[in-house]
Amino acid sequence: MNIETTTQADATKAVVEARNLDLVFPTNDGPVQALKDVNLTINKGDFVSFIGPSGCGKTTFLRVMAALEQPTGGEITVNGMSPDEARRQRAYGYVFQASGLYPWRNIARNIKLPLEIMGYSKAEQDKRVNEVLELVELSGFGGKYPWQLSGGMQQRASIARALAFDADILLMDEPFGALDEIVRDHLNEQLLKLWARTNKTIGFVTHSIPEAVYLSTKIVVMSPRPGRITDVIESPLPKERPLDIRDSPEFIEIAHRVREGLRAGHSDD
Amino acid sequence: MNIETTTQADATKAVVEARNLDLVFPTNDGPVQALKDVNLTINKGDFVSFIGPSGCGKTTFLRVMAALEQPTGGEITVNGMSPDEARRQRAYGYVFQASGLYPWRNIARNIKLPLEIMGYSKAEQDKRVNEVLELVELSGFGGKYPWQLSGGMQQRASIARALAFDADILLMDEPFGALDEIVRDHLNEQLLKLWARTNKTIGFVTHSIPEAVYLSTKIVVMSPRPGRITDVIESPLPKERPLDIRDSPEFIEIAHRVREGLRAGHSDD
Amino acid sequence: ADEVRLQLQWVTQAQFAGYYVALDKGFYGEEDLDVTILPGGPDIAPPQVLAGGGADVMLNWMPSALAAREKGLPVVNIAQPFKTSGLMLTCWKDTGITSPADFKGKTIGVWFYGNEYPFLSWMSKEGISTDGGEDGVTVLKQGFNVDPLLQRQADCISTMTYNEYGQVLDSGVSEDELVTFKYEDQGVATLEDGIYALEANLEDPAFQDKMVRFVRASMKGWKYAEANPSEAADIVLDNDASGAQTEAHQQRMMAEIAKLTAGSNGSLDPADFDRTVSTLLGGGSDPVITKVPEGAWTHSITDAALN
Amino acid sequence: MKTLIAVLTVLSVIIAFWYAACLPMNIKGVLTEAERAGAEVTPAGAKERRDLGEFGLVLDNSFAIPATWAQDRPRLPAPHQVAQELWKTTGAMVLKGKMMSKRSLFYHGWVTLSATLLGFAIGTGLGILLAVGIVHSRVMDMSVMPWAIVSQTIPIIALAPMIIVVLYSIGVQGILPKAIISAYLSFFPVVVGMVKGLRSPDGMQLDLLRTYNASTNQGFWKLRLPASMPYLFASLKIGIAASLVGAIVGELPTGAVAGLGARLLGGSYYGQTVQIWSALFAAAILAACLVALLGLIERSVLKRMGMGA
Amino acid sequence: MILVILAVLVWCGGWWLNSRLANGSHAATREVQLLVPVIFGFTLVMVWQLLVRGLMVPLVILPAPTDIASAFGANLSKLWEDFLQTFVKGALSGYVIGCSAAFLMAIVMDRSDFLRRGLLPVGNFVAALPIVGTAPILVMWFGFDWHSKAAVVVVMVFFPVLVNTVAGLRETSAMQRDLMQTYAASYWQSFFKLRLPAALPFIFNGLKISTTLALVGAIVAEFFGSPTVGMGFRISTSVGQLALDMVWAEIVVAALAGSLFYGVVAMVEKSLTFWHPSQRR
Ligand SMILES: Nc1ncnc2c1ncn2[C@@H]1O[C@H](COP(=O)(O)OP(=O)(O)OP(=O)(O)O)[C@@H](O)[C@H]1O
Ligand SMILES: Nc1ncnc2c1ncn2[C@@H]1O[C@H](COP(=O)(O)OP(=O)(O)OP(=O)(O)O)[C@@H](O)[C@H]1O
Ligand SMILES: Cc1ncc(C[n+]2csc(CCO)c2C)c(N)n1
Ligand SMILES: [Mg+2]
Ligand SMILES: [Mg+2]
Repeated sequence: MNIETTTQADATKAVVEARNLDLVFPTNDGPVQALKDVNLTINKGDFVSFIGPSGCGKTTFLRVMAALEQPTGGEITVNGMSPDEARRQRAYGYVFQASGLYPWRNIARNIKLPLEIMGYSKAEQDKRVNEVLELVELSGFGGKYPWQLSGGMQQRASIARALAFDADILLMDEPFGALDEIVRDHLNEQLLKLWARTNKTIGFVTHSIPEAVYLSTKIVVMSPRPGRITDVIESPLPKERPLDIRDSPEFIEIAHRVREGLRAGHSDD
Repeated sequence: MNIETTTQADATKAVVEARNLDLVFPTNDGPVQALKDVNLTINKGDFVSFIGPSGCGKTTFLRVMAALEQPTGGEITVNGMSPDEARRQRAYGYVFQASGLYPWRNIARNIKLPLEIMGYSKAEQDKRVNEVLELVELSGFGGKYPWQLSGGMQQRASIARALAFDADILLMDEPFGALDEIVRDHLNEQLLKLWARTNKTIGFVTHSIPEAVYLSTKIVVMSPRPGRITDVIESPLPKERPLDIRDSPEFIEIAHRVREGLRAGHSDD
Repeated sequence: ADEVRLQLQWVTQAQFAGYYVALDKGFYGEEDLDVTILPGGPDIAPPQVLAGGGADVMLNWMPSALAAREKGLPVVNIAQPFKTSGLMLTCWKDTGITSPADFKGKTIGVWFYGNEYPFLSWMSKEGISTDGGEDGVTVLKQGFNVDPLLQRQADCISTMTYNEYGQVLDSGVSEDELVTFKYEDQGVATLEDGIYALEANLEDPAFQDKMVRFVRASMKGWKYAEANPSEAADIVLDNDASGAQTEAHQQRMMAEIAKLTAGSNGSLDPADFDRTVSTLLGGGSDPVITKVPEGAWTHSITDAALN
Repeated sequence: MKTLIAVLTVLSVIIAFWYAACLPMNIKGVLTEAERAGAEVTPAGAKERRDLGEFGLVLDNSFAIPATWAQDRPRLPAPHQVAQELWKTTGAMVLKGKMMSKRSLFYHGWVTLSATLLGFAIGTGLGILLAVGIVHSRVMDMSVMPWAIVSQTIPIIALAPMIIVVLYSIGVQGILPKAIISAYLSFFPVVVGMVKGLRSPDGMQLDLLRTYNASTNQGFWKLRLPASMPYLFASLKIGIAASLVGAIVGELPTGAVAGLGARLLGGSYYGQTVQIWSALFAAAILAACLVALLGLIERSVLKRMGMGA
Repeated sequence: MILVILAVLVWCGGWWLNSRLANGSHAATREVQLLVPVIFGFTLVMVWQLLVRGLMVPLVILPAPTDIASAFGANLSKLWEDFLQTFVKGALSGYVIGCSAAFLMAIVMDRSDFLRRGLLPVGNFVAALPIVGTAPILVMWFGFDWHSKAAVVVVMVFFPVLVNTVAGLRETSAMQRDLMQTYAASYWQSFFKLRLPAALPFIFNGLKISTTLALVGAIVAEFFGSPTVGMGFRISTSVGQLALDMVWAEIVVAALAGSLFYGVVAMVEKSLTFWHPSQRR
């Protein structure tokens, strides 16, 4: 692999650099501007949350980062190279908005899927599957098929699938949308721990203001039509975050700022 | 219609009475106990929220009330009769977990569907469609087809559909799940107003603790495997509820009690 | 007028010229008959149509008619306008075949649908097995065209003097490239194109009378066609709804057909019947008829028709 | 546009391949004819050539190549021969004002088409009725469906003559027997598709109607039927093609008097390969037109129903 | 007349029994699900028998089931030979060749958007050709033995399998494909791990349709020339001899073989696509 570039990226610490990014979808009833003039730098080890009303381009931006969508203007580099090169170096773990498990594979084999593709050994595959199943509290469910699990369990399985291999960059699109508050809190904690341990760079889409504030080092507030970034909030919260940090005044202040940003976006409509 | 029974029910004010309700689903890998020994009384004009972890039987209980599911044990009466009789008297408006609009009907005709079935006159149909479209702020979208609307708008349309006819009992299964916080707050306010004005009885499933507390006169906390009621909290909040009531100490206290109840349910697992 | 429906055993062609002429020239009308001619084809078994009540009379080859009789459908030959058989085998000369003995080891196309029995009877007379191999012939169920010969998938195929043989020549083959074996010459000929009706119907005097008039008019048609072959061919062509027939082909067919009907006044010669039956009974294993049929023909109609 | 270019490219490749295929397919016949006409052929004698490879013969006798595309009764007619025959029996007939003459494919096409349409109507009606029954009655579902499958394993061409005779014997004749055979072939896809379609509404959509206390009738008209439309059209397209095959099969045992089937069979009796091929193409074109027509209807119906995204 | 009335009674009785079974408490069990269609079929056969006897339908029009059964019993070895010739040699080999060819073609078309655009309309056009017409041509090309029958079957099954496979290979959701993208999976990796499994329900749709087509095609082709063995040969020659009991015995063989073939493919489908909503209960 391209070790040199990676090292260089590590040095500057800028993992993702977007400059004047535009993305226009051509559709039947005219073009839709999904992203307009987006500028953003994500550094190595950042936990970046994207928040904004439905249809503001959060998913689109995540997809551009993962080279699943081609920007129509501007520039974006990932680890100093184009997103597509980064993709081919298997830099990404992606959790989609819906769980997207393959119904013909049971949970364990769904998690093995990326491992098979990337050529891990059988023994290594089994080891990792067990590890991540434990992480998302699904030990014992490896043999079940997706439709035999509740929606929340499916979500967790798809998170496990993205964590099973060593991707530098984890992109998660509303991963906890279908879960109740308690499970959600628990998984939030787990995710923070994992992030602290592995120093991954994480891009995270959510509709929940407390979740965004609780998790992130950087909160990106977006507004729709055309999708653009209206505010980028650097979180002053420490890396260690017990759940009750959510009652601290800093937390409430950031949450307030995010809510104001969101409300402004809405009144634009 | 059976005016006598209705009057009698009005007198006692008990709209729904569940006694030792059991429900077991027979499945391939053995029976699943979805509801166990559920006792609950819902009075006329109550706003009852159901909250609990995924798979605890919230949907199932709502379905039992609407006679969509047959309990395997215990008793349940609605307006003093069996749920099925109540169904035949068209006592229910039901909002499903997903919007479930018919793709071949535009929004207005989707809302007309129950009105056609119940034999309302053409003029009456049009009048009511306009009323409810206004209520959910979709005026002007009547001619659009479901796939031309965003997910949130579809949800609102399906709520409008349930409000268009005069059902005594409104059952709503996570109606606001797919919406962002700002829109959700707005619809919560609208729903409260409607409820205050019409004195309907409402059963409401949610995953959000603040939402449950903000809306309800009665909060039912459930826990899974087997699904049963662990706590029923009567809300002391007044019927008039501005949004900022959510910062009041009573509110926070109830929310705390709900959270504790939920946590207890989870640790059961 | 009395209604008569006649089921042919093949598509409209000069093989049936007599009937079309009788219709076209009004001979049927003169006899106060309203005749409908129903064309046939490979998928039509005329006896079945008769059994189903779809027709009052049919044309048929005797092997097929006798088989139907044994199967419990009592059909009776009431007239036999065709005296001689037109069936033959046509072989490539360059295969070295000069006599039936040379068939050994060769591939031969045969029509089935009941037409295979004269062939089997012939082969058993010659002592040739029909199961293939060095000492036998390989039998193919031939479709109703001459491609197997032209494509050299078979060394010999079944042809009618009036139809398929002409098609072979039409495709550019000259007569001296071919060797032919007429069933008539081999002594295994069976009666072709007889007129048959159901026994039960014939018990009804009114039906009998109708048949008498029908046979009379038909024979008049046949004799007219023999005398005016070219006009007869044109009449046939006019009656062909499929638009597939060509003038030249029908003209030649009519000329050949005239040779086959020439010797008959319509009345069945019992000697021909006996020869047909003995040929069929000599067919080796699995014969189409197992015993000499009784009452399979009658002269009562022709006697009355031809006084 | 892109599709058009792609189709044209594929077509020209197919046609080029077709012309090329005429060489080995027809060479033996051409050589035999040439030899008869007195030409030098290597090797001489049809019998000698019988077991030789076609490609070798083409190479050794390259003078005969043009003739492989111009034979009277080729094993494989060249594309232009088929096109000429098609024109001769359609366009040219119209120009001569004999559109409905017996030698015009319009006449035969119409004969087949009328039986096809009647059979299709019967088959579709029956199919929909069966599907409605199967969806609403468990007994019908469990007992009829397996036998519907069995019915399709019966070779209809074997039954066709008997069906015709049996119908004959009860006094049904004319276009109807053909239409019944064509209906037999088209009802099955319609049943299968329609059962799938009528069952396509999910539990929630059905439950919604239950909460309204809608009657079975209302459920059918307001939910099941509209939901089944896309499935219905998909199977109608298969069904109409099957109907056409049925009508052609049904023509054979009615004396092959008229219709595209009669043309096919007539061509086959007299070794007129060009006629067979042109009748085949006419049938395929007819089927393609019918399917396209259904596609148009589908588009407009679905659009009016708001499903034409 | 009594027999006709009896037939009506048998029909009503069979229907009544089935209603009881299908709406009864054991309706979901395997036995009942097998029993109900069997009872239905049995009722049908009984009614047929009674009507044929009661109305005295002649043998040459429609034989009674008992006639067919005795013809069946008396000609077992003949029927078996015909079955081998037509089903095993003709239909089965043609089915295997046709389905594999269609499958490979589908992959080629899947890899090239250009070919797919160009070939699908042409394919749909060719699929509309009535095989009755291609059969004489193919017999002319491939000879009288089973090769030409297999060729007819190949032509018949090719397009249903092709069209279904192509549609199936495109059936994956955008998200499922995107997932493969993020793994930078190669074409064949995503083919075997994603698109093929996702396409299986469609492919089996085509394979199931083709089972019935294969047998019918092989039989029909024998009408246009054959050696002196085969189901189509026997049917057409027996019609000529008015041995309708034999014709029906062959039809019974065809129906049995066809249904069995269908059943086997449906069973393979069930075991490979157990995960698909239509197979779950
Ligand atoms: N493939 C596409 N073609 C056309 N328009 C698209 C496409 N994908 C997205 N869009 C449009 O681009 C805009 C941004 O969509 P995007 O999915 O990024 O929103 P989002 O912020 O993820 O919303 P949500 O919270 O609902 O997931 C929307 O207006 C959407 O309609
Ligand atoms: N039709 C069914 N057959 C078998 N089991 C079922 C069925 N419906 C629900 N269940 C089971 O019953 C239990 C309760 O399900 P229910 O849908 O009521 O949960 P819920 O509380 O609504 O969950 P969620 O928050 O995910 O909507 C679950 O364990 C579920 O798996
Ligand atoms: C069903 C049936 N088909 C063909 C023949 C034999 N046959 C009679 S006339 C004729 C046409 C000759 O050009 C042929 C082949 C038959 N007897 N029965
Ligand atoms: Mg999104
Ligand atoms: Mg639920």
